[in-house]
Amino acid sequence: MKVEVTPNEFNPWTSLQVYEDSLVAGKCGAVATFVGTMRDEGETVQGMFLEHYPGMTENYLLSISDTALQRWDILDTLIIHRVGNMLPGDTIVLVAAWAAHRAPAFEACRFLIEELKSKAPFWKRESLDEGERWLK
Amino acid sequence: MKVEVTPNEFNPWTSLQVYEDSLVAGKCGAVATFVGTMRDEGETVQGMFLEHYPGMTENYLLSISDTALQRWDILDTLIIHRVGNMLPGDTIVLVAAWAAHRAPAFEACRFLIEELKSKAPFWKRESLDEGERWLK
Amino acid sequence: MITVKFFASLREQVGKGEIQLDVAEPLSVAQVWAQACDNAPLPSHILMAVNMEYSDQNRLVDAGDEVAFFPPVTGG
Amino acid sequence: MITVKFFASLREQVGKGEIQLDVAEPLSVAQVWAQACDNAPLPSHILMAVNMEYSDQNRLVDAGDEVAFFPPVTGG
Repeated sequence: MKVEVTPNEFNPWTSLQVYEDSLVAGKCGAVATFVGTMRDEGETVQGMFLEHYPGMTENYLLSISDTALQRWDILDTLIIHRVGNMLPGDTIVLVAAWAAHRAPAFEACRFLIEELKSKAPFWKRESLDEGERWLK
Repeated sequence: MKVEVTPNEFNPWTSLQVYEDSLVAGKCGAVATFVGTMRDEGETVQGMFLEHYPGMTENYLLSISDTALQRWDILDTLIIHRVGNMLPGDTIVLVAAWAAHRAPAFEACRFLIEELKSKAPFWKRESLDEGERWLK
Repeated sequence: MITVKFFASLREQVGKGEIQLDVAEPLSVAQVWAQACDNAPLPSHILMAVNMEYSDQNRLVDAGDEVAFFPPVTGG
Repeated sequence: MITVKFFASLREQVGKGEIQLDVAEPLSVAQVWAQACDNAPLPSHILMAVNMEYSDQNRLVDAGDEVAFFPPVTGG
């Protein structure tokens, strides 16, 4: 299980490859993943700043990972979330759940992203032509 | 939209990277993926052979991709399925759905793998110490 | 001619992968099975396709059509 | 001392990111807000955490605790 909050740009597929290389090959028959990307809204949004609550954010992501591992028959989880300044097209979040079978992998992956979206302390501020705006 | 049935070993994360490179960056805010891998059952199962129905298999995968694109607000889909001889740890299937938002991405991805598993013409035969066995 | 295909464990059971049937008039898929398999009963769990689309055993086929019989699928 | 933190748009609204409050006895989270924000009313949509775990405004905190106030989250 791993949780990472990073100010660095990351490639979700490379991150999945690297994390899988650390797992015992052949144990997991199924992995469900979700990747969230900053959409390009055209000219109006030039970039985004993602603020978090250092300490609490990581704790919260670890606690939902623990909950997922207890609630579903899954073997491992990975969450990576970007913070700081980013540009349209950049990956914001990666969530993955490994399991022997597909149903718990899907359900745990969906649970993680829904909990993350609704309660993990992250806040987005968009940079617009006319200034900056916190998302609601 | 792409469907591929291949006798060649493939890396799902590299395949996702390659396919995403062909999409317009920043259009999709969300991608849900599922990867199925041949589990290592220990000594008993040495390998597996995956038979398909050339023509019908591809048609079926294209038709469920079309259905997903009509039924959900998604932008693109990718299905890659291995056939022929493979070894424990090898990737069997990759399914992905891109969307602006996460709910349709998850639902379409789950739909694709459930339809594939229940109706796409593929048959697995395991190679055991004592010979070969078709899965049921 | 109707092309008849068998896949996977069914191919091994019937001992043939593909045969051609000469037909004088349209046949149901069940009749195709009977002609192709020496009137053996059609196993209840077997799936059928006509021209690469799922079908039932009552569908009529004619010269030029492709009929396939196969066991429940196990891909993914 | 109680550490009080504010995040995102709320940090900009209250004009401070982090302050220390001297306390003689345990306070509720609501009282911490009042002391930290010159008795301004606590906005109804604001979320609260004590020692990095979600809390409600009635929870008692004391010296050494960390209290945070922030707007609804928008990550992912």
